[in-house]
Amino acid sequence: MDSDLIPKGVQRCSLGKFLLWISACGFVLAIGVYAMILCWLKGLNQTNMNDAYGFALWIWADLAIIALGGGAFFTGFLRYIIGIKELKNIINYAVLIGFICYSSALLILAIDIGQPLRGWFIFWHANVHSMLTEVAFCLTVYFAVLTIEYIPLVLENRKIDKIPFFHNLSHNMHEIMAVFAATGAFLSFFHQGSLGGVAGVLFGRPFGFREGILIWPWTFFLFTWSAAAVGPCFTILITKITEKVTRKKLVKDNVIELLAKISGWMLLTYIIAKLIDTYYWAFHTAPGMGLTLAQFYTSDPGSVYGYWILFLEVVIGGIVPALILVTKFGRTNKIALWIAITLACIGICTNRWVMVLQLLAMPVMTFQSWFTYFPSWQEIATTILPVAYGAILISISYRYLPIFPQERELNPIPGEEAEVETVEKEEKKELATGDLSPATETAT
Amino acid sequence: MEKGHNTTFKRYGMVIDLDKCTGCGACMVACMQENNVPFKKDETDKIRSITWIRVYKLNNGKPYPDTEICYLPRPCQHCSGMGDHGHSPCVSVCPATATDYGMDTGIVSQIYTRCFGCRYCMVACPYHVRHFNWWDPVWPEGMENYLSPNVSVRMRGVVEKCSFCYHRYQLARERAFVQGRKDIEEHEYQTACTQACPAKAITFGDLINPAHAVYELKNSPNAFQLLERLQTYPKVYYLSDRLWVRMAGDNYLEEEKREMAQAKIKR
Amino acid sequence: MSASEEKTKEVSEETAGKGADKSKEPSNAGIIFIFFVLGLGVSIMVGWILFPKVLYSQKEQPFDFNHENHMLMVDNGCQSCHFFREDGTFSGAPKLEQCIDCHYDIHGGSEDEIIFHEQYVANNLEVPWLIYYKQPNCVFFSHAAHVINAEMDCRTCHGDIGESTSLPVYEYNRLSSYSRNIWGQNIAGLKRNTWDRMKMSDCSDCHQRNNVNQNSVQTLKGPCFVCHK
Amino acid sequence: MKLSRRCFLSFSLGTTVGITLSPLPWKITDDLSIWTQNWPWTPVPRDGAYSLENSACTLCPGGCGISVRKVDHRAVKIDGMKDHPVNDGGICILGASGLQYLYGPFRLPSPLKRVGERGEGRWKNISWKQALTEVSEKLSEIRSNGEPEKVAVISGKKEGTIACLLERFLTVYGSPNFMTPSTVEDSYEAALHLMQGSRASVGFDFENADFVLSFGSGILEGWGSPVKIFQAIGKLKKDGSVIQVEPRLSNTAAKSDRWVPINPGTEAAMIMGVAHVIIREKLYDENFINTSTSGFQKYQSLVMEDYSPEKVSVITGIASSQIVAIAREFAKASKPIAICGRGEGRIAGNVHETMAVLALNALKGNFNREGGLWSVPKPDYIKWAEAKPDQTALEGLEKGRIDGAGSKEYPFMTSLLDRFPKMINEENSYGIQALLVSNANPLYTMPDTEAVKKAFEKIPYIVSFSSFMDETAQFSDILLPNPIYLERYEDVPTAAMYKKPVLNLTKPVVKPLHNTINTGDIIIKIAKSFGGSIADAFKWRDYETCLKETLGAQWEILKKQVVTEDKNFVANSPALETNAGKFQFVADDVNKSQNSKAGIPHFEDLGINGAAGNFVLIPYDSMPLSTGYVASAPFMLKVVSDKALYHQDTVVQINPETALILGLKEGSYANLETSVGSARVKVTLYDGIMPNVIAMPSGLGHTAYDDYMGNGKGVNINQVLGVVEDPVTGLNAAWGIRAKFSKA
Amino acid sequence: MFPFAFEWIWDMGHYVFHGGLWYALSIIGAGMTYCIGKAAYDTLIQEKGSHEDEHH
Repeated sequence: MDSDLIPKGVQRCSLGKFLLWISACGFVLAIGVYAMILCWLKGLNQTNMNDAYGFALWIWADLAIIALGGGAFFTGFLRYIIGIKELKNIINYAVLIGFICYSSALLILAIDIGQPLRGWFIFWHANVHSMLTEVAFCLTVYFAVLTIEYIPLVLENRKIDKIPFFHNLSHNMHEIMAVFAATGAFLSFFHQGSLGGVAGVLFGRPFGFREGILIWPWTFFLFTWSAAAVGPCFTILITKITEKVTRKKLVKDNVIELLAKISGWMLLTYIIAKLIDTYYWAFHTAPGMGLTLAQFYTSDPGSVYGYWILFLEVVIGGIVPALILVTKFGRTNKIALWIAITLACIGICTNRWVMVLQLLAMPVMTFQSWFTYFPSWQEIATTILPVAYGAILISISYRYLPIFPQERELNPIPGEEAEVETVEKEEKKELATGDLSPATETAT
Repeated sequence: MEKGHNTTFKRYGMVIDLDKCTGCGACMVACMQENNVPFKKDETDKIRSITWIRVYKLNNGKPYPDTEICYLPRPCQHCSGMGDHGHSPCVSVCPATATDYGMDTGIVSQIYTRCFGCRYCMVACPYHVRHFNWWDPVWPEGMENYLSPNVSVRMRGVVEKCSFCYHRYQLARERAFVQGRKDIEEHEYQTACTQACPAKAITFGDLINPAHAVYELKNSPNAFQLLERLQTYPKVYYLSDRLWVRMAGDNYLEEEKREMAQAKIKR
Repeated sequence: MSASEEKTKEVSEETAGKGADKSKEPSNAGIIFIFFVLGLGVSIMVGWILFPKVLYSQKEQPFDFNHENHMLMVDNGCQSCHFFREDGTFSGAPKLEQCIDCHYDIHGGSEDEIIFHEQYVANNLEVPWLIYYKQPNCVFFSHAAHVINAEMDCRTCHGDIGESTSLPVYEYNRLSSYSRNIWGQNIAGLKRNTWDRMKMSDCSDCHQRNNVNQNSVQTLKGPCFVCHK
Repeated sequence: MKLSRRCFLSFSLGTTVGITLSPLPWKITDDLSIWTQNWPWTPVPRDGAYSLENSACTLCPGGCGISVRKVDHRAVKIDGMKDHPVNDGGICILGASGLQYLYGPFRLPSPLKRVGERGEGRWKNISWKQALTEVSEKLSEIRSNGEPEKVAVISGKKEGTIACLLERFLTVYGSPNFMTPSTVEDSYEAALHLMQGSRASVGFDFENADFVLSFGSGILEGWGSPVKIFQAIGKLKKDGSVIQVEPRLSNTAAKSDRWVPINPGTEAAMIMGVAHVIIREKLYDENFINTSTSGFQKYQSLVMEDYSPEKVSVITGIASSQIVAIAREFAKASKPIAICGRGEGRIAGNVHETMAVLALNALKGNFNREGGLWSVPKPDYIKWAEAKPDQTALEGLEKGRIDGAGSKEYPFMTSLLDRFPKMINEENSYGIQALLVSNANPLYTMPDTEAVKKAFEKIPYIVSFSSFMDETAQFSDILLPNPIYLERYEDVPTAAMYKKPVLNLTKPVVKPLHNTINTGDIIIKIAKSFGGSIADAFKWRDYETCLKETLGAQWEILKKQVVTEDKNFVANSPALETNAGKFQFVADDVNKSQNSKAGIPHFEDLGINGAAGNFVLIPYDSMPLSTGYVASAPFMLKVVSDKALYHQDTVVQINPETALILGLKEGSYANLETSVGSARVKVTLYDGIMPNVIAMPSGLGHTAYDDYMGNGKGVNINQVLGVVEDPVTGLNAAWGIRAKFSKA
Repeated sequence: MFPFAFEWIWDMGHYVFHGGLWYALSIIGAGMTYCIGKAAYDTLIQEKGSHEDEHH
């Protein structure tokens, strides 16, 4: 029925099956939207946040999905600025994932504020000293960039592409995409960092506070670095999941392995920096405030945060995946790769969790004890909302847009040789123009 | 800091004598009445209960019968931030400039109509002086009649905190203007909690004006501030002749605690 | 979209691609441009003319009042009726009690005075005047600081209401419920007189010009608490 | 078709550009945010002219002056009155919450008549005329049946014109049953009577004392006039010292220089032990003992025989060395004061303990002098012409009081309200037909709530003068609401435990909000409706006239300055009034039938209710929880710790050791069972309490008022506390109760 | 965000921060204007599908 919209030369499931899947996701989405509307109409009393937990689940989700969505900017950076051509086969998907992550993050922020109708004050009445201002500005502008990067993909839909204006627009945007991508990378470096700065500048909160240079605490750089490191892992993870779901190979192994290799080295360097940071913080910064590492990671009443979470974050979610990814075996072995990228994502989520929730759980005044908090269903529903939304957007995009350039080649449809032929022809043309060279094993 | 003393520049602050404070809560109620603080049917969930000044119960951590307790009232500390530049933990983080620090009074303001409820300031404040209006403020029928016009009622979704009863400063100044004066006297501007305290444990005034009572009091060897090691430079000082109470004011490493105890013995 | 429509569209696109209808293009562009201008015109009319009419609502004062007339009869100018109390606060619009001081009986016999007597004096009701320059609840405005300490003229903020013979229409914003005198007479935010608008920027501009307590750490201007409560 | 679509698109684009260039989107965005700044459902307080009006607070017997800040006709704040002799500008948490009582929705708007079953809460608005007629008719019916003694009054106030009007009405009506809730002041009064022969209240000059030895008194928990005491203790902390002897680390204990934990209920033994050391070491004021006292020998021999530090140590659990040290410190001080009376003094206590404390003070001769203990004469400004009861009334009065006060058993007592429920429930008394309740809420405040309720069920007609829908009002038949203190005139002659007589006048600072009539006016009106001797005793036109005439020249002064105080007041020498003309260590006006030691201060284990249970439950008082006639205001409940009330649960304090044995953790639920009642409570672990003792907050568990005022919040401690009668005074001497306590 | 907002100060913080912001915004704005403008131009004026073949 919708075959006219589906890209040529690829196979998609039946529309009925597709709609069933979409409505399943839609149901989850609807619950989230209902919870979101409740929060807007009745206020934040719908959550279980409190005066001690001014930030909670949402802000963690926000930080986490932005970190995971970091794949878009870093892959874009590698593809357009550094010029690693193989990555063109995954950049579309990275952009789509980034778009989903960032739009979700903005939505969550819009729910999270107590006065959504005054939300624009953050732009209009900006306080440049606030990390949150920087976050808001860069986030919004970078989201605009991601939208710009995503638009040509949409325009490449078989139907839309036939409209000359859109066809031309898409073409023009492709032409100067490097400029947008560069701007995006610039913005992204800053807002990933400023998200780290959010916790790092809190000199009243020893758990989050970090020394640094000028106005930037170390967490500023660590956040950027970690997002760049783990973002591609998340892109790979989602690609792998998509492959599992569609039961097709969508991206060639060499592309994945290349990205995994870069990610691995990034992760390794990050984790070394993180260890140094932790050491300096634990043995220099904190003692100056009269605190020890043991007080941060304690089994005191009310605290669920023992050393285990540090171990989870740094060793299991950092060192282990880094070591797997830097070895060729780790990258090429399917199971090892799966483990590594999953652990890396868990590691970064743990890091963001710690910087938001453990930070707030820890009492600073000596006569207070650890604060506890458990999110309400409205918070959980609105946090799952982006997952459902992401699944829907990915599904629609995958079905109707040429997201994976290598899909046709990797999944030839028997009996449709003509189609394959054109694919080959196009690829030849690309080779000839030197514009978009296909990925080959030798390129690495 | 001292050079700043003249008729226009002030550093309003408080000295609270913890040995006098009985933990009766009159300051809290006087504050709530003065500042139109709302209340709900159930206020026992203390981390969702708005009180601009809160009285904490401290104990020395020793078992029966060596237990000691002490009450510590905690208004907004009106931090001046590192180097007295006014960049208190909360002021610098507010993305919409809804909280501000006036160099003329040293008071940290909170503007409810500007605040859009991101709560970053609450996260930044280690003293938990900031409260969020999780609910619409609702008064039982008839009770809205006692609301004071001097302080605006806060709407749902914004952060509020102690203002050192700034409106009293404004009203005192108006009176002074009408009487042809440019400046106000110490007794003309006192916070509601100071005025109410039945034990007279709270002293309020200009910390850099030698004529004000707080000037001397804050220099007492028994004076301390909350979390001063974080370099927040709070303007609320506490007095106690008990070492454990003074030590409860900040985080200390074990060896630092030992040193302090030894220093006390020597003294 | 029906299948047949799509087919025709595809066909037309194909033909367009071949450049068969090239000659049509300029005229098409012209019509399209006209539609653009049309849309632009309509929306600008709506935004600049219709919208302010809808946004502002008008309210009648309880009855008319002649400031000029009253000014002639009092000795102390504006302060005869709008005075400072001993505690420094400003009395604002006079209370019934004050008015009766002179109007214990009907003097002039004007229609408005009769309304005043019959509806308010007789029933001991306060006159519910609509205050043009009433600042919203979040603002602390000190008349003492401006009129006494800074020796400002009433006109600076209130214009020549003191010389008026009748009360202007009270307009208020339906959404924000602010008086139009606060919000600004001109929809574009243009300002001819100092009293045309009393928004925050107007206060802060004057404070900046006169260097009033420019001691905020955040803005290097007036600290927020100077005007906000 | 294609063209029209393009045109439409172009038109839309033009519109978008045009709208963007017009003020519309920008102003709507801005105005919407301004709308959020002025939400119509967020109240905006009206401005107006500010004024301050001084008056007196009547929410507790403290006798403080207040300054009410007003904006036009609205009251917006209550502060302490500057330069008032009692509170000097300070205010307590209850006084500061005053406006919530004024403007609260739990006020009674007009006279109400019960429609449904008692306590069901269905009411009918009636006119004042009808209300007064109904009450008058009911009362005259009882009187015409020849049973005037079957009408009783419970008045929260003992003194002042309202109390006197009520008592006067009863007298001419023919009932002796004017009852007032008893407090530790009654015990002191009894002890002063026994040992000094005076009819006086006790006052303490904490301000000038240099040492306070307190046996469980919650001097910082609402004892006496709180603001006065807070200020005095603050000063005393600098220049003297305070020692607190009690089983729990209360606020008073925390603020004192030393907390001495003691086995609950054995304070009297400790007092005697301290006396023992002082006498043994001859540290007492010999001159005073020799010249101004009698019976010292007998007292001395009892003390020396029974109360050596070693013996006392066994009883109290306090090390004998500590007893000796405390005694020496007390004796060494130049102006030491010893006090007793647990908590805020809600429960009168054992008179022998009070006597022991007076005797201990006598050892240092610290009476009626600066920094000492004063006997303050009862106010004497009410000098009305004597009421002349008629024959019916005289017959009624002869029947004697139902509570036994003034009888052979309790000869010098004037009111024993705590015995009242028992007397009615036991059914060997003559019973009560009608009960008038003014300024009191016995159904909440009296121990053993169940028994009180049972007694009230037996009273066919209950009238409440309360301003609020409290527990007693809820259980009444007709409600005649009094305006609250901010709306009415009334004399306030008390300042609890203050050393000098003061007289305050509370006056209307706002116009009455509801259709209320001053109780004084109601009594005068009802009395007039009777005619005859009853009407003759109430010749005043109305209450205000009565008050004006009563106060005479003071009226104008009080109206202007709220308070008058005899600055030069000096109390009589303690010995003046007794037969011997001296302070008597051994009292003679005591019914000695039961006990040979009855007249001598001593420690006596009266036992506490309940045989069962290994634990001792003690109540504890705190400033934010009002235990008296008015419930805690919403503001006060907001201040209450979550370690006392958590959501709907009362939280009791237990020692971590006790918790360990019972397998309880912080926040676990437990069942508490006494001989009187049971309750499900939460526990909190507190190191400041003796093992095996459970401390429960009082002032919670209201079942009336509204949700904001604590309806249904926690357990009323009176549901689990019982009454123990003091053998000499008949007052309630219970200080706790045995309890079974287990994990729920 | 704009120099006429109350909070605006002409200081280093604003130069750096808003400099970066407006720089990014103008690149995006200019880029998009170029793309849309060129696409419109290409569609309306130039021959259609002239670069149909260049594109993949």
